[in-house]
Amino acid sequence: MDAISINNARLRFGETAALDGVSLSIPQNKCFGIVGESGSGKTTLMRAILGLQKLDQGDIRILGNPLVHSRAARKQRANFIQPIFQDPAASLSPRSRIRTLMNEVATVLKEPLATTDERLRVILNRLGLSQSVVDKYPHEISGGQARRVAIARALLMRPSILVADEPTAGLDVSVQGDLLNLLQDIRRSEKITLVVISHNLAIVRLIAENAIVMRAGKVVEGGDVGSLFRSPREAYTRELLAAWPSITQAGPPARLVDVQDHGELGL
Amino acid sequence: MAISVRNLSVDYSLPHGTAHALRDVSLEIQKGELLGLVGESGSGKSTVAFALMGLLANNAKVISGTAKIDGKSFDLTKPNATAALRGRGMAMIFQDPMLSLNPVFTVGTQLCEVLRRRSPGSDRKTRIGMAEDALDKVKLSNPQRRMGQYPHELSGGMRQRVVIAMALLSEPALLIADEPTTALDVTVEAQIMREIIGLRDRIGCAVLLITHSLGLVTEYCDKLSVLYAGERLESGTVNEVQQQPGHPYTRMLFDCEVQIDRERHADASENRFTVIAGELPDTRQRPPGCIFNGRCDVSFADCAVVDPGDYPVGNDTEHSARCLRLETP
Amino acid sequence: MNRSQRTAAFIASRLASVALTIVGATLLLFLMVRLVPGDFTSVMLGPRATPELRAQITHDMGLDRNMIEQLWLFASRAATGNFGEDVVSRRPILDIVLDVIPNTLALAFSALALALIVGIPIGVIAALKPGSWLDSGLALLSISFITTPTLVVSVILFLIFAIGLHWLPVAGAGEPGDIADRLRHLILPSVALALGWVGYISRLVRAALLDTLAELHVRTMRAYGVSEYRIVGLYALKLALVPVVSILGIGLGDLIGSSVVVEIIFARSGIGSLIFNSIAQRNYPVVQACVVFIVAFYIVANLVVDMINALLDPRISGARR
Amino acid sequence: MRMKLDRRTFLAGSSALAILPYVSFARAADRTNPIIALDADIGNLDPGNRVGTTEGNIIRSVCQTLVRFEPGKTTWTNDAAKEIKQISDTEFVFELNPGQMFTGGFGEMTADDVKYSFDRYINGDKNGKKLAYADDLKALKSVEVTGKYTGKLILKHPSAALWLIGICDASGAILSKKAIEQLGDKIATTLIGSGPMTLKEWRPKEQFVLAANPDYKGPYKAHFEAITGKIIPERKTSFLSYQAKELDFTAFDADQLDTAKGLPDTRVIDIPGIDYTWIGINVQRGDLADLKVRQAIRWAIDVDAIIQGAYSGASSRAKTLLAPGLLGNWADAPLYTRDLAKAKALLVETGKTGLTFTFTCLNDATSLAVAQIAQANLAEVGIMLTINAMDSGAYWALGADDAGKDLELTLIAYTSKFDPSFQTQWFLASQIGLWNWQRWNNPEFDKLHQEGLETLDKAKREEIYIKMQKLLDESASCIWVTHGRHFFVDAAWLKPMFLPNGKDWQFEFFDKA
Amino acid sequence: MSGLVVTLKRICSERDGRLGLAFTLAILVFALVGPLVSPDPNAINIKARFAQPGLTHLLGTDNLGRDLMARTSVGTRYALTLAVMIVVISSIIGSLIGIVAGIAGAWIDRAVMAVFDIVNAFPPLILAFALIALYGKGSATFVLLVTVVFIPQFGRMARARAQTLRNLSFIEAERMLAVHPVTIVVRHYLPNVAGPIIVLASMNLPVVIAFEASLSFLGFGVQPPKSSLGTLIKDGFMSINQSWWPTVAAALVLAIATLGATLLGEALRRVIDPKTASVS
Repeated sequence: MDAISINNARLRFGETAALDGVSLSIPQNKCFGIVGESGSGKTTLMRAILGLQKLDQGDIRILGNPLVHSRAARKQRANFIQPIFQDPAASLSPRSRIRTLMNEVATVLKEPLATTDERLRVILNRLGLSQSVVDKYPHEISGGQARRVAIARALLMRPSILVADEPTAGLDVSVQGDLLNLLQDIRRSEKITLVVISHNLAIVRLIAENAIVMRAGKVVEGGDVGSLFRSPREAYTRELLAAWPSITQAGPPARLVDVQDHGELGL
Repeated sequence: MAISVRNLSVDYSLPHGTAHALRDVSLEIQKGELLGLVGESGSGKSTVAFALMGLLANNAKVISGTAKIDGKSFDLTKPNATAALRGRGMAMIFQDPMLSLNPVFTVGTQLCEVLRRRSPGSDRKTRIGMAEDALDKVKLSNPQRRMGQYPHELSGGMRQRVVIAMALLSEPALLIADEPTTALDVTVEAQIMREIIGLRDRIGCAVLLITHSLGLVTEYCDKLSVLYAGERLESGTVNEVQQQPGHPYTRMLFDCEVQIDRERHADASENRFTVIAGELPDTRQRPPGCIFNGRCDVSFADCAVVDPGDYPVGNDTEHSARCLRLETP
Repeated sequence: MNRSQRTAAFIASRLASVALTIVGATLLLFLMVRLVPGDFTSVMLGPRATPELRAQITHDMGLDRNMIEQLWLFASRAATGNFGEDVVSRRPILDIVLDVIPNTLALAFSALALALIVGIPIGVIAALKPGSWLDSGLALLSISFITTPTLVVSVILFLIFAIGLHWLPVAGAGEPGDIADRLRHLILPSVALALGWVGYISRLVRAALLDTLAELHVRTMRAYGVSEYRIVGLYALKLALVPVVSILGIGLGDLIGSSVVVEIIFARSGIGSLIFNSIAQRNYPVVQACVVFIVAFYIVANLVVDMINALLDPRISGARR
Repeated sequence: MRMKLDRRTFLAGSSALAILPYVSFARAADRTNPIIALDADIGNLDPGNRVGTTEGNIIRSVCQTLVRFEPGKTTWTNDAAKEIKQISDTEFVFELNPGQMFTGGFGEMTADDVKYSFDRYINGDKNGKKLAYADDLKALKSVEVTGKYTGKLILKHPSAALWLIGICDASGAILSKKAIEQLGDKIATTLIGSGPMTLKEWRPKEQFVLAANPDYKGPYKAHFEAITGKIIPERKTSFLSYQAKELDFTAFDADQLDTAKGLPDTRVIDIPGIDYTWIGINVQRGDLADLKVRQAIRWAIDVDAIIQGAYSGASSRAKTLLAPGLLGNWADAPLYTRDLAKAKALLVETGKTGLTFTFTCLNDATSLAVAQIAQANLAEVGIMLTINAMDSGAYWALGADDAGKDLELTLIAYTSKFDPSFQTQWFLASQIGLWNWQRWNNPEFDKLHQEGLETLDKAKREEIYIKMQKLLDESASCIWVTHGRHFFVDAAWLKPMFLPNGKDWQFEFFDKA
Repeated sequence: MSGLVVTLKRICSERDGRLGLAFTLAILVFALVGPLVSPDPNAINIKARFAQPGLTHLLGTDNLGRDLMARTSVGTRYALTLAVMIVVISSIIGSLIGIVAGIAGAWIDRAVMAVFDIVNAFPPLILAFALIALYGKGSATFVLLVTVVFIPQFGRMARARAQTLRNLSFIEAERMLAVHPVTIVVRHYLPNVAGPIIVLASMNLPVVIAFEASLSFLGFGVQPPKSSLGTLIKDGFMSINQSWWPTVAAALVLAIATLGATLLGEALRRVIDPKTASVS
């Protein structure tokens, strides 16, 4: 059984097709990458997977269960799949103490508060957070801590699938590694399926087993990252790879003379 | 003719004290040269650009610094010191193309506005012709039509081309590109970088490329300066710096860069990423010693007390770094 | 879609929502009056209520039919402008309303023009030197203008210019047909009505201009050496006018509302004083007709404001794809 | 409909009287035709369906009546009629002057037109609908046409009132049959007459212009070519307009008397009113049904304070229904000067405590002042009063049908006409549920009223009406407040003219001083 | 509570804020303490009508000889009470309706917005006095009906805010946790909508005070013998030739109240919500 399977997902926003017949399956206990430039539909796809966005057409199955937009279904789904938002710090309600946010999990799970507290202690420990963090408001802790708190909250639900949206966007290179290493650790220790959505090819190539490349709501190509990045079949994938600035390609700085140009991307 | 900035220091007054955002930063760019100014967020790299242009925020103050452009010297501590150069000697390309054009005026109007300044005598028709020509040069299709369009009708890449066309029309001696591709997709980024280089080659100006991406710098720049917490830690030609980083920070920065062709484990969860531990120092109260001390992996006792000078690295006279380890005993 | 198609679609969608609002407002107006407690005819006729007259009114107004039919009757009457005959004067209600509308429109529009002509420059001047003594002074002036109720302003102007100095006439709308006289009669009421809006618009222009001046495209203009005068007076001002124009739709409604007070103090005939007197006399059909006109005017004004804004800011029609 | 329905009671608040004495008037008026202020617009120009005094005044100057009030008097002389002869108690013959032409080409006035005009009061309008002022000619049984210019009026019973309040007044206006039939419903907004003046222009809510009628054949030619009437609902505004020389004549409120007296080139006219304002008590309602409670209230309310506080002391206090000068004035009526002890004693007799009543009045300043004084007065004897102030529309609808049962204390102001029967009719039992808000029912009073109507002898009538007022007094259902007073200012060059009630203006007699 | 102290401190840190606070406090003291130290505002004394300001009557007396100082302070208290009630009720109801519209389905949203549009299509003053004329006077009706006029503003603001919040990741995170919708509204929407609503409410306070004054002036506000600033101005004008100070005093109090509330509201806006559009 796949962790997530999507069949012919379609969604239009006015005149634009955000998703144009996307089908894919994400195997369990692996890391799956979704790569694409802005407007490719990758974020819409993520929101559809999370149940935050209804599709016009097509179906999504999470661990074999069809994704239904009822409150009961969402409640059940919360136990399987949790998101890590682009700016995890922003996913903490700004006017609630972190403890309140964590306690909400106990309410949802109908679990005794003590049990949740105990589990939280373990998780905080593992994420390298001090226990005192729970008495603070989100704006009182650092960005790095907030990212971890958000992840801890997701983990408290014991999900088997984590969906991370652009986890490194806006981070400096010196700190992005920290988050990526953390995701890698969780993935291994919790045996979870990790879905990473990113425009950063280099990162996806390293942390994912399988990946797809999206463009204009369609899947351009997909498969095992090794072959996908080594020998892409599609011109677009090749173009993406070629455009990736790389410190190892440093040669004499380019001159205009033979600059090849594709013109602007169309409207 | 070289363009140089000497001893630039800028303070920001903040609610809880004064941040010394830039301290004694000096840069030198030759005509036709592309200098990459690299730094992470909070390093002060954009402040350099705005201090040069005289467009700093109201709470900022230039403490010291002179600029030499086209043989003329400008005292940057004076307000509007470089006002005369804006749109003539200096041009700038901004980070967010979505916001850097006025949404309620057509592209043509805004391009022609630049020409009012650059060639005051010209009539409307000439200006329109020149503007269309510039749009053509930055490879925007159908320039006549573009002139009548509003910014929101264009994609981000196209808008950035419009701003580049503005820079082209103003024929500057120094072009400052402040993170010009950060908001753009990688494929567009490559095109925009080529346009910037094309512009430099056309008018032979010096280019100051401000970016956080080492990839961009190594791929497109001649020279490189590394900025960290308001101080220039290293500078030199791209090749020299990459091959022989003089400062541990530079080296670690290169290490953190995730490369597209890096070797990977078959089990993806085995792949690890490099991190520079620790956090940026507080620039309101600069600690003594090396500014990078505390995050450095090769520091020694003196690093905490001695403020290192700018020492040459290797044999290249242009290559220098501020690290005590380079101090020749 | 190209630009003109988008604009057309924008206008069409606005018209659709306007139609909906008009229908809803009509319904509300109908219910509002119809749900008045007590026997409608005796409340309306008051001392003139004889059984015959009452029966007549009941029939004329369709009160003997069921609610749906009544609503339809009212809506169709409102749509065709046939509001029936006033039971007091036996004149067509439409005539009664049309008689006074030009006066109120002249008042509202002259007040609006005044508010714009004076308010915008004050706002621009204040925004040019934020934090200066000039700015503070203008700010205090503007806020005082805004917070002084129209009725106080009216009376003060009245006392000073009509009574004290004899510069301007005291009452009425002027000699019919004599434009100069009509204008003289218009000055005080429109100044009284406009003053609050002068303050309001200047504050709005200042705030919008400061917001705009902080935007990045202004930085672009500065970086390319465009003079500060052109930036403020042309590039930023056009953008800053968008919120100002948006507010004008509401402003016109407010002006019509405040015209009640002004028209009464300056003894002008107008829709404000008509509606006020009709309410006092419980002449609901006239009240209804007035409100239908006011609402229609208000909605059309807002529509026009939207159109102007779409012209000012191409994003408004373009963004709603 | 006899009440002043459209009196703009609201005060817009606008007056600089404090600074006025120091104001010098720059512009001198050089008008030859007067501009005057009216506080109410024309409502309905059909004489039988007119709304307020404005129309009445216009109608009397534009139309001819058989006989016309003399300038400033309640006596009359012939106008349209060349001669009127009484042939019995209930029969009169008349002969019209020949050649009296209706304006607008509607031809010469004939006896047919007289019959047609009066029949409308008897039979209703073209749809048979009763005219609002039908009762003005109630005593008229029929009109017979005996020739082109001659006819006969046949009365139901002898009536003094018919002439005073009917034939002479606006209700007696002779209209053109042809015009009415042709105009249809437009007669509400178009006035075709043959009188001294014509309604030359009417801009609703703004102004009207009365012009001299060059074709008028009667004895009372208008003195001015034109009189412009500006509609200014608020008295304070019109007074200020007058001071700014924008007007030549206007009524003003008592509290500005001192200012008015100080104005240059101005005459102040001061006419004691004949109207009557009283506090009515519903004799059928709860504790108020107890005569002693009503008497206690009458002793407790300080009418003199009301005159001072609400009427600026400018009006004099009324003791009874009919004003001094009117036929039937009861000069010896008792004056109830406030006596708290008597009031309290009466209340103790009733054994009632904790009485609370509502006091219903219009929401104009004067009424509210009266209400608040009464409230304070009654509080001192332990009666709580709740004030219920209303707009004119809602207020005048209060007495209708069963709604009137809930009224308790009301402040009412009615206008008077020159015949006492007009005043007494509102206190009849038949008016309960209409205009008798006291709901006082006294068969003897009703009988006397009918008697008064049919009696012609002055002395006898005098006796009858005083008797009626005594009955009213015994009922303690009315606390008389004032007969009102009218103040006018007019430019020295202008001489206005009104009937002795100060309300009925005679535009046709306005003249240069 | 510390949040309030911080807010106050920051308001005091700027000149306009201090001025606004001072004016507002002065008015509050006048309204709260004035009635306690002055004579019965409804005591009639015809003999002392139109008394000059003096030691017995600081502001003189009116046409019925009532103490104007007492009436003005009671009137101020009354005007403030009404205005605060109207603002509080309309902001609470408006916020709840707005939040529901902002997060419920498109149809509910459209319906609510259509109703708001319809109410807004009537000029507020005219709508208010038409409603009051039709449905009667009295404080309770007054508050209720004027509330109706002001609800849409708050509703719109709350809706816009809720719509923004709805797409913010912390709300989506709550939804992903399947937290109960009521909990989400109460714990996460409300506190985040409150800021701009409080600002709007404080900016609207002077508007409502002036609104009440206009309605009272037109005769549609408080009923005698109660006084409010509007009726005081009106009554003052009625007898302005006898005494001008009652009008001036009431107008001055009204102007200070609205000016103070406006300055304070703007300062509060700058403190709480620097990005909200300026004057309201």
